[in-house]
Amino acid sequence: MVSVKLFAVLRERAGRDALALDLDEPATVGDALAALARHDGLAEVLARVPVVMAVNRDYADDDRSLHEGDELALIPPVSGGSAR
Amino acid sequence: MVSVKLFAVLRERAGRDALALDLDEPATVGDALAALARHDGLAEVLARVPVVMAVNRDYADDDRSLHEGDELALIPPVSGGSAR
Amino acid sequence: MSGGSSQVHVRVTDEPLSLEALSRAVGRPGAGAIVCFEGTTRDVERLEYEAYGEMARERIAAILHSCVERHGLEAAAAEHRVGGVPLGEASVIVAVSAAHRAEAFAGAREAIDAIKAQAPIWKREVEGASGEWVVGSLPTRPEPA
Amino acid sequence: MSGGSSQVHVRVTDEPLSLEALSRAVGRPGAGAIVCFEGTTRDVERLEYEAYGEMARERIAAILHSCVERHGLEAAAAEHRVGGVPLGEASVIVAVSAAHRAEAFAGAREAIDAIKAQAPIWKREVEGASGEWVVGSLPTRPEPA
Repeated sequence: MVSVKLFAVLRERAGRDALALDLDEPATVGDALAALARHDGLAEVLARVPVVMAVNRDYADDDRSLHEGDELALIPPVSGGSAR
Repeated sequence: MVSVKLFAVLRERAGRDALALDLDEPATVGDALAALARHDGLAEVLARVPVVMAVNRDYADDDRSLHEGDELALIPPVSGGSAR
Repeated sequence: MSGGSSQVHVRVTDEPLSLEALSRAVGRPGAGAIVCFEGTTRDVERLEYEAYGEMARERIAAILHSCVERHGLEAAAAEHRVGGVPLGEASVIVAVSAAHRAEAFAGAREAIDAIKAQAPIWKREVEGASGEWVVGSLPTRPEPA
Repeated sequence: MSGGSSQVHVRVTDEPLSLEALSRAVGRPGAGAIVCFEGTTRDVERLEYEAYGEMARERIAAILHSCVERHGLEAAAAEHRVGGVPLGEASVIVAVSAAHRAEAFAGAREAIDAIKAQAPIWKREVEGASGEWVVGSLPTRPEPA
């Protein structure tokens, strides 16, 4: 069981700022993303909004393997700063 | 008789911040520069330091003609700002 | 140029940002040039920023260290505001110092470009009671060191 | 973009310069980006600046108007200090605002480059009792309009 942080439009659509995920070990980032895409609260928004996953506060590739205690977060397109 | 403003190294060497110049009319910037190069207080420094003349607060070419009441200044190499 | 952490300052805060403080933070005896960038709310009543705070801080610090290294900066600092930022106020400020202005301009530009591309920060345009998330781009990865 | 004089602020003064004040002077509802440049005394006890004040003001104003026009800036401001400027303090500050950061960076860079090349201002490095005029370059003419 891992917890995945949610932000911005994802947080709003899911109605919460984190989500618990059940994964078979050994699991990868790609497995986690696939499970999230089937999740009731996120399926609809993830069909529209592209995301990347951060593991321990670094952007991670799909083949990155997950370990007990990793900090996972789902990152939608960023729009920080100003002066678009 | 026209007055020429002096700045920085020119002002220091001449020991004053302006200098009166007698010119035959009609005179040009080039005539004024030639007269200044022969001036006791400036001849030595003008042999070393290149200058341009400003007329009415604009940089002027040698063939620019001078008129009564023009504001003349001798501009040595500039070094304003910081972070050379 | 040691790359030591005293060359880099980062903060993510819900308080108004101070340009003067950030400029002072990068002042050094060998710095002849300081370039500051402020991103300000324009043309809308207010913007609301949300950040993945811990990750934003780490990413921004990594970006500033890389800019110090690549451009030979004396120091670099960045602060990003979260929460509501009214029209005319700054949501992000970057300040960098260098011996000469060419490096300072290049370093500041690279820093803000990378922060906007990589930092996990989102914004929403708010007019009256309605808000809209600004569609951005997926974050780019930092270049391999 | 009208090129009106309210878009441009210039001052030559013997008082310390304020970064915050210059940034505020270029704040506009349509400005999403402000870039400031500070030139500071480095590696020497103090610099002493002398200006042909009236001409420096006119030249700097013409430069800022040209930058506003060429880069579509919202506003541009510059102040130059004269007299003694101690280590770490600013002798010149340029601030420009624009809708987006590309124009703001380009406008600020062009403004400081032109001010340094064209403004009739001289400086002397002072250590203790001895001073030395810094050898510069003959001023370049502004490009024909």
